[in-house]
Order: sequence, then structure tokens, then C-alpha cells
Amino acid sequence: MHLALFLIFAAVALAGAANLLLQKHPINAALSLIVVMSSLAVLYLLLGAEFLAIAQIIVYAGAIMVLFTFVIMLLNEGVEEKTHGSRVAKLLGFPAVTVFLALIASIILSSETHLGKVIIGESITTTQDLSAVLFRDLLLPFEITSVLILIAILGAVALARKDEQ
Amino acid sequence: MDTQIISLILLAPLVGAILVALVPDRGKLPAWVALATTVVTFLFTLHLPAHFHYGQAGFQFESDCLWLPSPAIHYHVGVDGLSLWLIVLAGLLGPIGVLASWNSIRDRRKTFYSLFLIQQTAMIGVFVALDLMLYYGFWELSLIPMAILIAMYGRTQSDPGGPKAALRFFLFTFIPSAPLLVALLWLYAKTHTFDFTTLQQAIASGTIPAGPLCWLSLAFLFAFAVKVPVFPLHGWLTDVFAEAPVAMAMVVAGKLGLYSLIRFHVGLFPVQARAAAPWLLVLAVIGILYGALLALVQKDFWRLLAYGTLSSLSFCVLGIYGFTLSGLDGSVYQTLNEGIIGAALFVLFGLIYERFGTSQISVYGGLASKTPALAATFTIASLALIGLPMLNGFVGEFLVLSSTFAGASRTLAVIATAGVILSAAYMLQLIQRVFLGPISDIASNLEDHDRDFDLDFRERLVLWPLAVLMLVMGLAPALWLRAIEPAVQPASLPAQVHAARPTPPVSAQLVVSGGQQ
Amino acid sequence: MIPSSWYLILSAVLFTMGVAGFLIKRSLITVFMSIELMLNAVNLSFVTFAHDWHAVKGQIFVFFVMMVAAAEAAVGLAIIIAIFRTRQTLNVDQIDLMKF
Amino acid sequence: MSIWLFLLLSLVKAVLVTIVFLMGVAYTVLLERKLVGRIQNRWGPNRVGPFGLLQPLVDGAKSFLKEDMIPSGVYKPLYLLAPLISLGCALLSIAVVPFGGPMTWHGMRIFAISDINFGLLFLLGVTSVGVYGIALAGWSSNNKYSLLGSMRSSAQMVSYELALGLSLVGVVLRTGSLRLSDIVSMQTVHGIASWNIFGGGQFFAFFIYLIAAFAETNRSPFDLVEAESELTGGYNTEYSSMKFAMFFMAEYGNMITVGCVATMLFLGGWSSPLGDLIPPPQNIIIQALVPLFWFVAKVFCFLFLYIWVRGTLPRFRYDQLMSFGWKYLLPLAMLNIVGTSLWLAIRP
Amino acid sequence: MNPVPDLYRILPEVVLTITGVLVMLLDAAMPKTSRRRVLGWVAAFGTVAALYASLLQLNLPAGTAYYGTVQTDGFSIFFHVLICAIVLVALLVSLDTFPRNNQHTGEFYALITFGAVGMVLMTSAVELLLVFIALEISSITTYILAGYRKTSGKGVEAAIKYFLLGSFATGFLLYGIALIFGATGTTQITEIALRIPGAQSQALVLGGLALMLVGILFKVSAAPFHVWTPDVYEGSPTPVVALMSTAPKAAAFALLIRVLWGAFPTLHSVWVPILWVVAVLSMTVGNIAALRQENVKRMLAYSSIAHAGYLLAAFAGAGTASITAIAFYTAAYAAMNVGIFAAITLASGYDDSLPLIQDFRGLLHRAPVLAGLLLFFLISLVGIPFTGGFFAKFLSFSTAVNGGAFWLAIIGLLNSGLAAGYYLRFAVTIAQPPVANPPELPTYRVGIAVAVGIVLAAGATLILGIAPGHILDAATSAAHSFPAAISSTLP
Repeated sequence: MHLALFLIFAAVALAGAANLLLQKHPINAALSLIVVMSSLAVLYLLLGAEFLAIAQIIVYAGAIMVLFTFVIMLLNEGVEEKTHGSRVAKLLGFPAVTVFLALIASIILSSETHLGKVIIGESITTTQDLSAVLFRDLLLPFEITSVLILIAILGAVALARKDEQ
Repeated sequence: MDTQIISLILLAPLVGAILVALVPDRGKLPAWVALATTVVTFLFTLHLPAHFHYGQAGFQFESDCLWLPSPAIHYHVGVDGLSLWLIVLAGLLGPIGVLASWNSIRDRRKTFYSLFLIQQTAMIGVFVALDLMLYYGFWELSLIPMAILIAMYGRTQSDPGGPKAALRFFLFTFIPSAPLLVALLWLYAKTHTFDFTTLQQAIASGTIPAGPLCWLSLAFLFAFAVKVPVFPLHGWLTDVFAEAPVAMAMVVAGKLGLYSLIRFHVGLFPVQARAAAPWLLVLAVIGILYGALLALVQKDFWRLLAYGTLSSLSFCVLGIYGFTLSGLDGSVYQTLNEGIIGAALFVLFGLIYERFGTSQISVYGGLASKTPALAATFTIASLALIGLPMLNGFVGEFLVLSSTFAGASRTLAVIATAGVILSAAYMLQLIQRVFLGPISDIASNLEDHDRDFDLDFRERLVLWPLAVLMLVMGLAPALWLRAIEPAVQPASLPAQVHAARPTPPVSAQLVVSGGQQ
Repeated sequence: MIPSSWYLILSAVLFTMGVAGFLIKRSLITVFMSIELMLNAVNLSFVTFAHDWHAVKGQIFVFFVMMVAAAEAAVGLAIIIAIFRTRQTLNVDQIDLMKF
Repeated sequence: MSIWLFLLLSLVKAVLVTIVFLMGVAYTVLLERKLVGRIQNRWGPNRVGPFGLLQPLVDGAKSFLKEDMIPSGVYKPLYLLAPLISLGCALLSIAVVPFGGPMTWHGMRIFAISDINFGLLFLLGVTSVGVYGIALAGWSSNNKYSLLGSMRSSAQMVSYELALGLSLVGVVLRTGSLRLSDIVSMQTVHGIASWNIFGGGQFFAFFIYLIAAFAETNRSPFDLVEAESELTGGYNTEYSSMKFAMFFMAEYGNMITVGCVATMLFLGGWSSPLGDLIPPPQNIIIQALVPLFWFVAKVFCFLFLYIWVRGTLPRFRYDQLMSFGWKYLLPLAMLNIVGTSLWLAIRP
Repeated sequence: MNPVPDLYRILPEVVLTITGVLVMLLDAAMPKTSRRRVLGWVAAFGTVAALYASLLQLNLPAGTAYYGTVQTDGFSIFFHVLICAIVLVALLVSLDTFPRNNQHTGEFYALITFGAVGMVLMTSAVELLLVFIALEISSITTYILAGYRKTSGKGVEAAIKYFLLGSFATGFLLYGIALIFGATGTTQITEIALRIPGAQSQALVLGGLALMLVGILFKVSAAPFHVWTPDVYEGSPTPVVALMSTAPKAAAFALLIRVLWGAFPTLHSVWVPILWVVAVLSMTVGNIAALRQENVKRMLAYSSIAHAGYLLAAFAGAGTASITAIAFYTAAYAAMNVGIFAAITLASGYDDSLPLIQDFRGLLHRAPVLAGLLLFFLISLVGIPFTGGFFAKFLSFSTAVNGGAFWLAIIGLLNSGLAAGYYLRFAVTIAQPPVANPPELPTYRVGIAVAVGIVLAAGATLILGIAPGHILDAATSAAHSFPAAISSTLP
């Protein structure tokens, strides 16, 4: 069952990512990204991270991607154009990317013996577990994040707002 | 007083520079301040020969205090016979430079004089620094005012003239100092000191393997040779001579590079310097001939002067790398001569240029009848350059040539002598074409003006002391040589032999021989 | 029961696809989405490692990455809107006022 | 218990709940028409069946049977997908709602499809995804009114989602759990006195939730998304027949869900207002049905409120809506969190 | 157990945050029509207070706070003071040159102040999570500030390029952190160092190190991760460039030291060669590209890439000497770069009215004091003795030579010879006599703020060159915050 779930959702995630690369229209790309994110949420569940799974949906799918679609709709961005630059990027980029993937994969595979196994339901992290660490050991990062959010708000206002003459 | 005098000499122009920057830019006020500063500085420098213990090797007026503990950099300055007269010369050129720029610098006087004064500090600093890092600091610092002033006051009006010359000058002299710095850093890594004497001993005691030493000496040599310049590294010289303000051009050539060669290349790496000597001798001789020949065919007197300078500086190099006592004496003496004669010629060319607005030799002619004093002074300086006996140029050239003949190589000495003859040719030809010969349009035009085109008071004040100095130095070289000789003596000995092998002092012989001719 | 490395490989592949997207996509928005894909892939790695080590910190890291991603999205999209206002295009190849 | 039995039972529960839920939706529509009619001093539907009770069925049949038109300018994949997302999200959220007492059979709760640890978060998650339905519908319709409507909706829903989520934090703080059944059991003991809205001190939170929920479901007075007078129906202008009906069902489904959430979080869920004062009945059937009754009754009250508001209040202006959400509601929600946590901290 | 209240350990950050919030509140409270210049003063005073708070931390014993997420030691204080000083100068310069009619003045100053929070926190964080957040605060602030000329095509273009490439690099950094976490099970820097020798999978450690390096090297704009730099510098408002070419970079270098010496001292032999290559690449690429630039800010951008290379050369050194050199170089680089951009701001204005090198022709004749300052900073950038630039380069290369990277020093010095070419071209253009119809200079009233700012920068550059003793001592004590560095210095 675990295997089946993993395979299904990994496949969905990969398909979504591939679709993101192949789709010409940004809104389709955005939707495929949502698919990737949602299937990742399921994978998180399999890994025992229930809070994250839901946070993934709420934050990524529910907030960030909504913002993306909103902007796509606002700007009415059309189909991507094929340009010279993209061909160059493909020619140069693919070998580099392949090499990169090969490197990372070999790192992971070489350390496979040291890594554990995932057993479903074996170690479930509850929200309490999370908050025990978050609000004690990692209190400072948590508080500092508020500055980050504040900056983002300020920046969004300063950049996106139309100035009156 | 004796320990602080050098610091005073260094500080005086710097303070002057700040003063110049602060005074209001009204009329000639900055010039006056600068003049006062340079005169004061010159007076300070005179303290040195007055209280110098002649005949004594080693550094005097030393002052040494820690600047930074790690890396250990000291403010360590001192004077020996080698640098003594160079410092005085630098002090002397200060007021002369200011006076020479009196009328020719018309705008941005403040900038000009501050930079000029900073340049003076840097130059004197090079001569007195005994900590290699401090030395390097002054060495680099001396580039900046020069480059900026060349760019600001480029003489030719062709558009990129000044800036181009400034860039050339800077890059030619800055890039070689990169290996020099690496060499210094490497030395420091090995010995943990930048102190000149400590390093000298460390190298002499053989703590550093020969392979790296060879590279180090090459790095030093390269940096200094460009600055002298030694033949094929002279690319910047002509441009700078053609573009730089007179006051700056007369301080730039020769002195710094030659001093550094003797002090740091020969002084720190005697063995390696001897190994490189044959090459340098050949280059020097090529430089003498090449410079003289090119000077002969120049149409522009700045360029003529540049090639002439190349030729006569090569004499100094020839003397240094013969490694005879008299040759080294001669080189140092010739360096001083070059400073004085060069300054005089620069001022002269400068004021001719200022009066007539061109440096094309062909448009001049027959000036002597209109400007007799100018012509006379010019002739004296030219003869000094050529090496006429009784003038200072003779002493230096004679010492160098005779020592080369006796010590290094007869062939080279003979070829170099040909260079002397050529120098006579180009200088005399110049005098003939500018001051004598048919009266040119320029000379004939002079009568239309009421102005007196001969030397005015200020110019006489500059030139005549120089002329007198040429004469005195030609007649009584021992006055100078007695300080120089003990300082260069160690360099003349083979590096392995440290036991002093007494040689009869050259100065004693020379008084006789000089007097006879 | 499956090995953790499967999850990690999936994460690596997704990350690489994100990198590829960053390189080949031609619209600013989709380029930005590729970056989001990369971040998601990293998150998967974090969660897997957190599971491996039974360390909650890994999960919290993901939580923070999400917050940062949200902040970045706000700012990034604001910039994109600003660029659209001045240039009327989002094509990467036409955003080329400055070159070398 | 074998996994197959688990799957089978879950499926049965899901099907049953879905059917009941959809029926509920249909009758909520009727309820609204009736009530609004009464408020406006008219009768509302009363022709089909007794008191018009069969009206929803006929409406449904009509929607099924009408010609399914797809305008030529639309972006088809998303145009078709959008109503599915809307309805799907609406149906999904009911999955975690415990609508009856904590009775179990073979270790499984009977009156909840699934009672998960993070039920409340799940609800929020589903709600947040629900935006896509409307947003994509408007955009893919290729119609300016639709687009405007959907832009409004995404901005509005994202904005109010914040206040909505924050208003629930107080309750979570008090309970210390995100599991919906835990939240409800927390409020069962002393009846109305232990309900979060009163005993829990979440009175303000309830009102913030109420307002945010109205906006979240695009209901009057925040129904700018479909504001007929401005946008001729907004995002669903280009939709007809079954697809239109799906949006319609989604909207009313969301209303019910919101009512369920309010009930669970603030109004004591399935517990009776009198709490444990009345001893539980002996009969197992009655014991099961009484909580169900309370739950449905409370949801009904909430729906009534919904409709009442719609019948009485005028629509907001768009800028008023936004500034109200950001400038008043959000700070209030935050204040509520601060207050609640202070109270919890000081309380012995 | 811990005698120092935790709050003291983050006092500068707290002060800056409060200042930022205060600026925002004042901005909201002020009437719409009133001038908002006073907000800049508030921010500046806040920064001074933060600087003072950092100095107060000198009295604390070195140690961590907030459960080992943040550490105050000589190192963090050095960079705190440095960054606060940079931010102060940048603020002072902006005060007089920021356009009066800009509608986002309050946000501008608040953003700078908040950005400073992230930057200072980057230098004291010892928990990768906090590092990440701080890094993002600093980056996002700079993305926004880069796009502040939002009506100019170049301005927003700079912002989007910076943003996309920066986020891309963040992805790599994160992946690196993830792998390190996977290898060691922790994200606390000192813990990582303890656990790495016993880590079961060294491959993961190495992969993580490499990916993290990519991320951080991007932030310091070292080649080959430098492509964003010239465009961003060209497009951003000049006072902002003064800030972002120095402060975030200083913080990023501090982070690099913190990560490499704090978490990976045992892998010294691995990262030194990598940084060797990157250093050589950076200087060479930077200098060669700078030689052919016509735009002043682009030229300085490439020059800053080259400087990153010189700085990275110091990593080849051994132990504390290396860290000392890096810290000192960072300070000197910051002083001269913030100074030169301040001077350029004054000469060419917030909106770049003199974008090209040629436009500066004759400045020495037209505005001698300003041009003199410009020349001074250029001289320092060249690395002429008696300026901070020289001394920094000297330290960097001497530590490299000491560490055995002899060729690196030679390449570096040859490069600085090459670099002299373009600096001098600019300097010479400034010194050249002016053309007949020179372009209009923007008319900024040189107020007290900008004067103080530029004099601070020039004074720092000079002092770093003439009497670097105290700062060198501070840098040395900063270096002694790393036990691993100390033990590797000892024979």
C-alpha cells in the first residue's frame, strides 16, 4: 500500500513537473505546479509529517499559487514565445542539468546504505511535537521571520503600487 | 634632532600639501605656499650633509618605531652615503619645480601644488625608507600624483594625449610592482621581517634557498628596471616627457629606479645581481646607443630629451653592473648629474615651449641673438650632458667608462664611448638648429613685441644655481664622492668575500685626474 | 516499507527539473515557478531526512522555507507587475536593456 | 480490522454523507428562497409539492436536462475543470466533520467519515484550494465580467482567509488540539456555559469568523464576486445548465460547511446546550441520534442567520470590503489571539 | 547557567527592528504632504544606536543565546559594527539625494533598516535555519531596493534579474543545507562540525558543502556566480548600490567564514582548492570584463567581482591569519566601495544623470573636492599604499603566500595590475580638462548628512591604510572566535 501510494504520487509529481516544463501557457504551468505541490503533500503524509502536508496545501497551493494565478490573470500573460535564447539555453543547459542530476543521484545512491527506511505510520510528528521545538529552540528564527514578512509587505507595496502623479 | 630630521623632511611637504589644499584659490597664493614649503624642506635636507659622519658606512639619522605588530611593519628610516645626496637633490628640485611652474600652471593651482608636494614626500620617502613595506608604500605613492597631473595638464592638445600618457606611465610602472610585492610577501613569509638590514643578513647567511632567491631578484630587477628605464622597458618615457608638466617630468626619470637598483637589487641579492650583470651590461650599452641614435633623428625636442635621457641613464646602469667601486661611484654621481642637468634642460625646454608654443625643432633657429642668456645657459647644460671636462657630466661618465673598460668588458666600454660621441652630436646639433643658424620666423617675430624674451629674474633664480652646481660638481667631485663611496663599497666586493679588502679610494685619484684635464 | 533514498531521488529529480525550467522557460512567471519547484523539491529532502533522523528540526525548516517562499512570492510578483507596467512584456529575452 | 473492511466502511460512510449533504444543499436553496421571500413579504416557491418542497428536485432535473452550452471563446480545459474544483472542494471538506457523538464501531467513528489529527487545518486547506474554482472559471470564460468577478473573488478570499484562520486560533489555543472531535468534546461538559462562544471567551472570535466566513463563501453582503447589478453574474456568467448548477451547489455546500465549522468550534458541536445535566438516554439509538439532532439544529440556525443577513443587508463596495478586511478584521483577530493567550497564560 | 540575559545578545538587532517599525509608524502618522526626510534621520540615529549596542556587546563574554541559535563573539561584533557603519553611511548619503517627491520614502528607510537586521543577524547566527532567514531578509530587502526606480526600465530589470537569480541561488543553498542535515541530523553549525567526522555518508557532506558554497558565493558575487552583479548595479539607484555592494557582501563573507570555519573546519583541504579556483576566476573575469566597460557602475560592478576574488584569495591562508585578513579586507572594501558610490551619487545623482565614464570628464576641474574624493577612493581600489585598499590586498595576499598559495598571490597581483588599467582610465578621465559643453551636474545641495557620510567613508579608508592597528586587532580578535582556526594555526 505504501509502495503503491508512493509510486502513484511520485509519478503524479513528476508528471506535473514535466508538464510545467512543457506547457506553453503560464496558467497551465501554474496548475501543474499545484498538482506537484499537492502530491508532495501526500508524500509528506507518508513520511509522517501531517502538519507540513496541510501547511503545504494551505501555504503553497492555497496562498502562493493563488497569487501566481492572480498575477497571471491580472497581466493576462499569453503563450510563451519561442526565441533564440531558449534554444541556446536548451543546448547549453541540458548537458549541465543532466550532469548535475547525475552527481546528486550518485551522492544519494552512494549513501543509500546509511539511510533509513520509511515505514508508514512509524514516526508521526504531531503538531505538538513541532511546536515544542518551534517555540523553544527555534524561537528566535520564528520571531525574526516576522521581520521578513514585514519586508515582503513593504516591498510589495512599494513596487507594485501605482504612484499618483 | 638627528633622529627626527628625516621625519621632518617627510612631513614638511605633506603639511604643505594640506595647507595648499586649504588656502583659498586666489591668485598665486597656493604657489607661494608651495614655494615656502619646498624651501623649508630644502633647508631641512641640508641638515643631513651638514651633520653627516663622512667615511662611515651604515645608516645615520636612523629612526625606527613599530607601525604594526603583525605583520611586522616598522616606520624605519635612515640615510647613508648612497641616499644622502639624492635626498638633497630631491629637496633642491622642490623649489625649482615650483618656480618652473610659476607661470605655466594657470588653472587648478591648488590641485597642482598639493599633488606636487605629495610627490615630493613620496620621492624622499623612497630614498629614506629602510623597511621594505614602507619603501614599497612610498614607491607606489610616487606614481599617483604624477599620473593625475599628466592627465590634467597634458601638454599637447591632441585629445587623448595627456590621459594616454598618464595611463601608459601608470601601467608601465604599476604592473611590474605586482611581482615586487609578491616577492616582498614571500620574503616576509620566510623571514618574518621587512627590515632591510635584517633581510640583507638573512639572505647573506644563506637561509633562503638559491632557486627562489633567483626569482625574487628577478622580480626586484624587473620593477626597478622599468622605472629607470632600462632598454627595452622604456616605452612610457617619451610620452611622459612630451606630456608631463615640466616640474613633474624632471623628477620622474632615473633617480628612483637607479637608487632602488643599487640599494635593493644589488644590496639584497649580490650573487643574483652578479649573475644578471652580463645581460644588463649588454642592455645598458644597447640603451646608450639606441637612445643616442634616436635622439639624433627626433624632430620634437621633448622626444629628443627623452631619448637622450634614456641614453645617459643607461650609463648609470652600465656603471652599477660592472661591480667596481669606481663604476658604482660613477653611477651614483651620474644619477645626481642626471637630476641636475635634466632639471635644467627641462626648465629650459619648458620656457622655450612656453614662449613659442611648439616643440618642433625645425621651426626654431637663430634664437641666440635675441635671447643670449637663455642660449648660454642652455649651452652649459648641454655641455654638461655631453660630458665636457670640468662639468659634472664628465666625472660620472669618465668613472663609468674607465671602470667598465678596466673591469667589465673592453668591447662594451668602446661601444659606450661611441654613445658619448653621439650624445655630443645630437646636443650640439640641437643647439645649432635652435639658437644658431638662419634666423627663423619665430625669432624674427620677437622684435614685434615689447616683451623681453630672455630669461627673467625668476628663471635666472632657477637656472643659474643649477649651472653653478654643474661646474662645482665637475671641479670638486670629492665633496660628494666621499659620502657616496663608503656606502657603495660593500656592493663592489664579491659577495662571498666579506672581509674588507681595502682598495685605494677612487675619490683621491680623481681629484688629481679631474684636475689635470 | 521503502528506502528513504527513493524519496531523495525523487526530490533530486524534481530539483533538477526546476533548474531545467529556470533555464528553458521564457516567461518571467514560469521561471519564477521553476524556482518554486526547486524549493518544493528541497522541502521533500528535508522531510525525508527529518523522518530518517527522527529530528523535528527538519520539518520546521520546511515550515520556514514555506514562509520565505510566500514572502518571496509577494515581492517577486510585485516586481513582475512593475516590470510589466514599464515594458508590457514578460519575455525573458526582451528584458535586455542591459547587456555585458 | 482489515484494511478492506476499513475501506469499505469508509466508502459507505462517504457515499451516505455525500447524498445527505447534497440533499441538504438542495433544501438550503429552498430554505433561502422561502425565507428571503418571507423577508421581502412574498411567498417564495410554493407550487411544486407541499409548501414547494419538491422544488429543489425539479430545479435539479432542469439543470440536468438543459442543453450544455460551451461558448466558443472559452479556454476549454479550465472552463470544464473549474466547476469540478469548486464542487469537489465543497464536498471534500465535509469529510472531516464529526457530526454526531463519539460512538464507534470496530474502532471506527460512525458519525464522521474521518476524524483526523489535524482536521481543522484540513478544512482550512480545502477552503484555500477552493479559490481556484472561481478564479479559473472567471479567467477561462474569456469575458470581462467573469474575469473581474474572479479577480475580485481571489483577492477577497485570500484576504479574508487570513482573518478566518486567525479567528480560529483562539479556539485551538484553548483546546490544544486541531482534531475537531477534541474541540467539540472540550465543550460538552457544562453545556452552553462551556461552549467556546461563551465559556471559552471566544465571543469576538465568533463574530470575526462569522464575517470572514460570509466573505469566504462570497455571500451577501460580500457577494461582489457575482454582483448581478455590476457584473451580470460575475464568474459564472458564461456557465449554464449542469456546470452552473455545480457552482451553485458548491456555494451552498460551502455555506453548510461553514455552518458546521461554526457549530463545532464555537457552538459546542453535537453537545446539548444543557451539557451533562441531562443524563444520556439508555437506548443506544436515541443516544446516537440526540447529538445528531443538536448538530443539525445548530447548523440550521447558522444557515438561518446566513439567509437573514442576505435578506436585510446591502452589498459592500469593493474597496470598503478590502479595507474592512485588512484594517479592522485582521487586527481584531490578532488582538483576539493575544487576548486569549494572555488569558490562558494568567489563568491558574 | 547562562549569566547573560539572552536579549543582550541580540540587542543591535532589536534596536534596528524597533527603529524600522518606528520609521513605518511615523510614516503613517505624518500628513501626506509633509516631507519625509526626517524619517531618514530617525533611521540613521537608530543605526547609530545599534552600532553602540554592538559595541556594548564587547563587554559580554562570548557565548550563545536562544538555545544555541545566535552567538556573540569578537567575530560577530566586528561585523555588526562594520555593517551598522555601512548602513549609516548609506542612509546619510540617501538623505540628501533621495528624490523628494518619491511616494515610498518611508518604506525606503524602513527597508534599509530592516535589511540591516538581516545582515547583522547573518554574522551572528550559528543555526543554519536562522542563517537562512537572515540571509533572506537581507536579500529580499536588496531585491526591493534594487527596483526602487520602478518607472525606469533598467530599474525594474535590475530588480527582476537580481530576484530571479538570487532565488535560484537560494534554492542551491537550501539543498546544500538539506544534504548537510541529512548527513549529520542537525543544522546547528557547531554541532555539524562535531558530527561531520563521524558522519556515515561523507558523500552527502561533500555534496552539501558544494551546494552551500554555490549559494553563498552567489551572494558575494564571485565568478562564475556573478552574472547578476553588473546589471543590478547599473539599474539600481546609486545610493542603494552603495549599500548593497558592501553591507550584504560583508555579511555574506562573514557567513562564509562562519560556515567554513565553524561547520567544516575538518574539510579545510576540500574547500580551499575550490575557493582557490573561484578566486582566480573572479579576479580574472571581473578585471577583464571591467576593462571594456563604458558605464561607470558596470565597471565598478565588475571591479567588485574582482575584489571578491582578492578576498577569497585570503581563504587560502592558514588559521586565524586568514580570517583576520578576510575580516580586514571586508572592512576596507566596504569603506572604499561605499565611499566611491557615495561620491558617484553626488556626482551623478540618484537617477544616474552621468552614466558613462566619459560623462565624468573634467570633473576635477569642475568640482575639485568631489573629484578629489572620487580619485582617493579609486586610488584605494587600485591598492596604492597608505590607503585601506592597499593594506587589505597586502594582508590577503600575504596570508595566501603564508598558506602556500604562492601562485594565487601572483595571479592576484598581476590582476590588480590589470585592474589599475580601468580604474586609472576613469581617474584620468576625471582629471582631464573638460569638454566645451559638459553634461549638467545634478544640483544637490551638499547637506550635512551627505558630507558626514562621505567623510566617514574617506576617513575610514585612510585610517585603514595609515593606522590599521586597532582594526587589525579587532579583526584578529574576531578570528580568535573560531577554535578550529586557532588550533590549525598552532603548529
